[in-house]
Amino acid sequence: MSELTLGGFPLDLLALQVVTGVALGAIYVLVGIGLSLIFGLMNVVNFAHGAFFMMGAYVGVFLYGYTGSFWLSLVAAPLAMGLLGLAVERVLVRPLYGRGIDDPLLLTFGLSYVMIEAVRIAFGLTGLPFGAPPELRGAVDLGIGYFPLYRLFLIVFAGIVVGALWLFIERTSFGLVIRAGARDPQIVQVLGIRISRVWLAIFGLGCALAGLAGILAAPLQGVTPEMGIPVLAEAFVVTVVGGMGSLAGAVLAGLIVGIVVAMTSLIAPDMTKMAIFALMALVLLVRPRGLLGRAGALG
Amino acid sequence: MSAQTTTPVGAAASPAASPAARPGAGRTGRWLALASRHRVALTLAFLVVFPWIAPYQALAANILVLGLYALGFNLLFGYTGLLSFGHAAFLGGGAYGSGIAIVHYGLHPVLALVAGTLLATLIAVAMGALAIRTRGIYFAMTTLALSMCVYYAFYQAESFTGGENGLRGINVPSLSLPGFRLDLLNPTVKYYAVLAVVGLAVWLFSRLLSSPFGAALEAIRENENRAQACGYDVRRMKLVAFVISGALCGLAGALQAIHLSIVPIETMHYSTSGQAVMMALLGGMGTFFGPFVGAATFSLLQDGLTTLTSHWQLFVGAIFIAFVLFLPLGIWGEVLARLRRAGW
Amino acid sequence: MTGFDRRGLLRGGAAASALALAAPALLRNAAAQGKPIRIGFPVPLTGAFGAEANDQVRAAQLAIKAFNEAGGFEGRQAELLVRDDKLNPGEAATRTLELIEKDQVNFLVGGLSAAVTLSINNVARERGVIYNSITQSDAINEAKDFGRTTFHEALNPHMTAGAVGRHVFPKFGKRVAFLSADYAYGHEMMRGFKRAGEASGIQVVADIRHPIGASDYSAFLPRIAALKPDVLCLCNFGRDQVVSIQQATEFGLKRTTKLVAPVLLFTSRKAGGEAFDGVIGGTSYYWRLEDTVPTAKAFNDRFRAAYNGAVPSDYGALGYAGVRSVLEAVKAAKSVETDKVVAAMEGLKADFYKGPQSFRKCDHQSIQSVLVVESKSKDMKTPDDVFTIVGTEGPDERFLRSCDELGHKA
Amino acid sequence: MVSGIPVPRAPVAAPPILSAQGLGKAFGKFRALSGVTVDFPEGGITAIIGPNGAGKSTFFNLISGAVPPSEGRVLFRGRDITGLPPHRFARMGIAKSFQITNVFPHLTVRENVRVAAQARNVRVPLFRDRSAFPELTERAEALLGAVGLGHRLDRLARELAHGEQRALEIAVALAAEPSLLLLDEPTAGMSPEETRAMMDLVQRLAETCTLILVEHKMKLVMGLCRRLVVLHQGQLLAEGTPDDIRAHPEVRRVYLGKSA
Repeated sequence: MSELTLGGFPLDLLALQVVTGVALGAIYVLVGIGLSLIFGLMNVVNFAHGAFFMMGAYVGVFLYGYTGSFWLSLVAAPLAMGLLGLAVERVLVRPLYGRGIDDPLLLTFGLSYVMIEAVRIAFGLTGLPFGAPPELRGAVDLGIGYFPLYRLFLIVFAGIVVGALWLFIERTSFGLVIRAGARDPQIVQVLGIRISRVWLAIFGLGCALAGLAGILAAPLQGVTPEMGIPVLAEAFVVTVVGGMGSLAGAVLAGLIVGIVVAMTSLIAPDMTKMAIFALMALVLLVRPRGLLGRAGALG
Repeated sequence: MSAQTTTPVGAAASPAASPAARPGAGRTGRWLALASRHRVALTLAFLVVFPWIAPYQALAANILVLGLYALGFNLLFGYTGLLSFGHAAFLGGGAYGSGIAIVHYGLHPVLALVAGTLLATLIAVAMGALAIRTRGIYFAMTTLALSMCVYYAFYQAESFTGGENGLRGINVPSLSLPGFRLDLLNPTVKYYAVLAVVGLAVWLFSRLLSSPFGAALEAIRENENRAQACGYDVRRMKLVAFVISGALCGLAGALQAIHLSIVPIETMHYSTSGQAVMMALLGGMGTFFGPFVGAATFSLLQDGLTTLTSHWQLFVGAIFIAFVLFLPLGIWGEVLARLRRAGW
Repeated sequence: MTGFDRRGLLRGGAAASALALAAPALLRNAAAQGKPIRIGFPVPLTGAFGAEANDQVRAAQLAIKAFNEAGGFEGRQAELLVRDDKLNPGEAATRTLELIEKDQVNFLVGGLSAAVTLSINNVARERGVIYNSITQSDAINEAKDFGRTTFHEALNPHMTAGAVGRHVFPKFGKRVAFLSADYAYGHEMMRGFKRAGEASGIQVVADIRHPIGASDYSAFLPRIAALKPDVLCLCNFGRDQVVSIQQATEFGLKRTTKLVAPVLLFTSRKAGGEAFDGVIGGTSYYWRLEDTVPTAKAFNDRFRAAYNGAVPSDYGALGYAGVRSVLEAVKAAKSVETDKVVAAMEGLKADFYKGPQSFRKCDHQSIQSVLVVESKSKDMKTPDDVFTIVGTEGPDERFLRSCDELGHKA
Repeated sequence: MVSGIPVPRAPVAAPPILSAQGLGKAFGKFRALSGVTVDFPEGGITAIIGPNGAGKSTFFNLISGAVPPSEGRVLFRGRDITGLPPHRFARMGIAKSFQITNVFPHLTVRENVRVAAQARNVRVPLFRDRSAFPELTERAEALLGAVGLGHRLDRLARELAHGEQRALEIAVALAAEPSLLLLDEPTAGMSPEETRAMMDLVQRLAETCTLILVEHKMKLVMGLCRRLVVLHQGQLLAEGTPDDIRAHPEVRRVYLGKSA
């Protein structure tokens, strides 16, 4: 342990705490991006996002039980949730286009009930135990202290996913449509693109990301039918703090929220949960559209 | 509506874009006009007989209180067009205010109701002053965040609020008023005592809606920019509506505290705010009687399904989905629309 | 239309309320003889503790069945009215009102979280209905919430944490860290440990509170890991316990530190899996008690027979005992009247399923043994064989908080 | 101030009711309007014209208080009103009609105007009935009669035809009893008959209050208005009487030259 301290805490510990925060943030980022994309582009408040997260985790854990391959689960969970997302958009959400913002909100709220209960019926009330796969177990010495290998993997993997997503949005023609849509939805119309297809794809992509975040979070806490409920609230905070529809905003906000949680846990643990909401209130009052939000998408 | 061509879900991000926000849609026939004129009397008439229809009186009283909660919420959501996710802070503020007044200060229950309403009003003034600067979904999120800050503040103030364990001991076995005494352990008497207060609130609410202020709120809901261009100080009026809405929800909370004799910390959680949204939408937002229909449906549905199956949430969820898809005006909104079409 | 005016409405209302006032009295008269003895049973069938609650219901039904098969009481059969409190105190209060006002139950048993049990107790106490709580929290035993109709069948955090502490500290070391859920129940468990630790002279190296319901503990763990304590007491419950143990394992704490929990639930262990290996905790009941206690064997066998060979969980056993205590008291009192049953419960000396137990007079806390168990995932006889009983602390009033401490005047 | 182009200044008889002084607006890097200084005389109609993208709507939004300027000031009867909230504009007697139809869609036609008339009464009592103010309803009905909607009182605003909605919007604007009425392309999207009816209405309105209107179709306003203000590429190109403008060489080049 080093001799240096800050506010009574050794610097090593503070540094380790930041790494912890980034690992926490990695999950927030992945959940937040999906919610933010759906929100920013479609103006749909997806209250079932937490349920997609939870179901993704269950699908992954279930498959792991059969195949024993975490990597396969890592592919299958987002794929399954993406497909489910496509179906949900096509069948349930699409009829609501042109109605108020509260209709999809209520619908996805109802959907989250159905999804959670379906999982309870299929997998029981208690939840399933799940730990990190053998190849990612153990702790690594970072020089400032030991840190679980799995959480390091989480940071790297989330970084790769975000990078791939960024390339997809910045470098592909579909990404161009997304960017245009986030800035001004009418432009997309002018470009002569079937906007309904874009929305379908966005909803699927968002749900797939939620599912991916779910299976990535499973080794940290096991899985239960209720695991998505607190995540939904946190994802909302990330979305709002970052600015709806902004990829960079979600990444920035996810990391900020993660680090804020880690730091308050160290300094004033009883304020940890309040800190998230206080942060959100503060950001909204200073920058009503979030840190990187733009005027435009929402009236 | 040009909403279809911009974002899928109304670019206005306000309930005005939704067809449900149309209390006055269609021309009103003679009977509906008459009913509308006597809406307070008709609402109260229903509530007077309600405990004889409800499965049990405690649930009836719950529905009464939740109806008032949804009514207060509806002033902001249905009539002003502001979607708040922070109304639990007012319900909880009213509940804790009256509960603390009784448990810690031994106040008379009637004074405790006033204290609870006042506390909720104060919270509404503070939250409103901050939140009213934002619009649309950001307003919803700001109110949510602020209400959660209130939640944690009450959570931490354990010596006053009981923290996680909730506030207990709000026992009001009887109510002495000048001239008579009510036995509140008798569920029927308790129901009608609560109804007396709710009735008063419903009457005030109706007066408010018919006032020029009510007209101005509707104008703001319909078209905020136009209302502003007409000379309405929209921000101030929104704030006033926010505070009145908070006060009504606070009164509901104060009644709930006395009815249940406890205040759970969950009262202030944002899921309770979500409940207000659900009840208002189920019943029919922007309709006078809708909140009570919504509260009754919400509670009866849960109560009934719970006794049938432990997987009641599956059915509640599915029913919500069906409502959104097929009954977007809410139950009461749909009833009114049909009667209107039939020329009533 | 003006004919149908306010006056008419008022008259109707008055008539209606007169009828309503008379109705409960009429019902009560009819209810007196030959009607079943009704026990209201509010438990969280849905919500995070649904599995535990379902087990409670199954075990409680067993107690009812046994009572009825033995002829009931003066020809009156017992009946269990199960209600889902959804782990929500408001719902619990409403359901309790329903059970008392509409269903006219004679007794109440149930509750799982501290807030819910306090809520049920508050409603029942005001209406003079006996309530036998089966939660792990004993907040209702404190003078502020206690009523003469309040009983607590389960262990309390002070007893379990104390028993575990007395077992663990001498064995594993004196440098102790605490990670506690920041609410009354968590604080109480921590006090139980600390008091037990005073005797062994423990040194508290960290005392960290986490918010209840936290889904991640990683932010608390590096600090604890850096201190390398001998023992880490996790003063939390249910899901919090599962996740914090899993993540403490992930952060490698087990290499240097013994993990200890005041209450180690059968269901939590099953949900937590291997991560629980080596964790020591307390419990009121574990089915392997049948190896040494005959009444436990009898109870398990009845349970197995009724439910396809399943064994009862700790919570299930409490559901059984809670109902059984009330019904035994009815038999002893030869009455269902509240006062007589209260007196009978106070005098009850029983061995239902785990050895002797009785209620303390001042606060109606059940005095019974505490088991200290260690979690395992190897050498299991059956998939349900998840613990080893490493110690037992017999029923002794010394291990309870004193009546004085709880605010009861002698 | 005005970037180098000589502007022929017509003599202004009365003191101006509204003055723009060096008004400009930038959206990020894009300057939609810069350095526009112009006075609007009391009475009659002044039209703001210019080709597409000239900055007419931006200018309209700045002088009507809908959008705060990035630079410059707006004076109403000599008083600086720059940056005041929109409702203060209305209370001072400045009413406006938007380019996009902007009424209260789910209120009846009568209620649309009644609620606008009510806004003049700054205090809005909380617990008195609307019916306690019959004069507001009378005024609403009179105004609706004047704009030709007397037969539509109980319809919902959204059920009206496009032209009728524009007329309703003008009645809503007039309900505030303005001394200055700002109209943004009042005939946009109208059929020839609707356009004619609207221009008749505009002419009648000019007898009671000062009108400033933005118009894309120059021919429509030439015969109608007393003065014209021409914007081009975000700057003031010319101002003066219709004759002055017709004779202005720059205007002929950039505007008439193209459209004629």
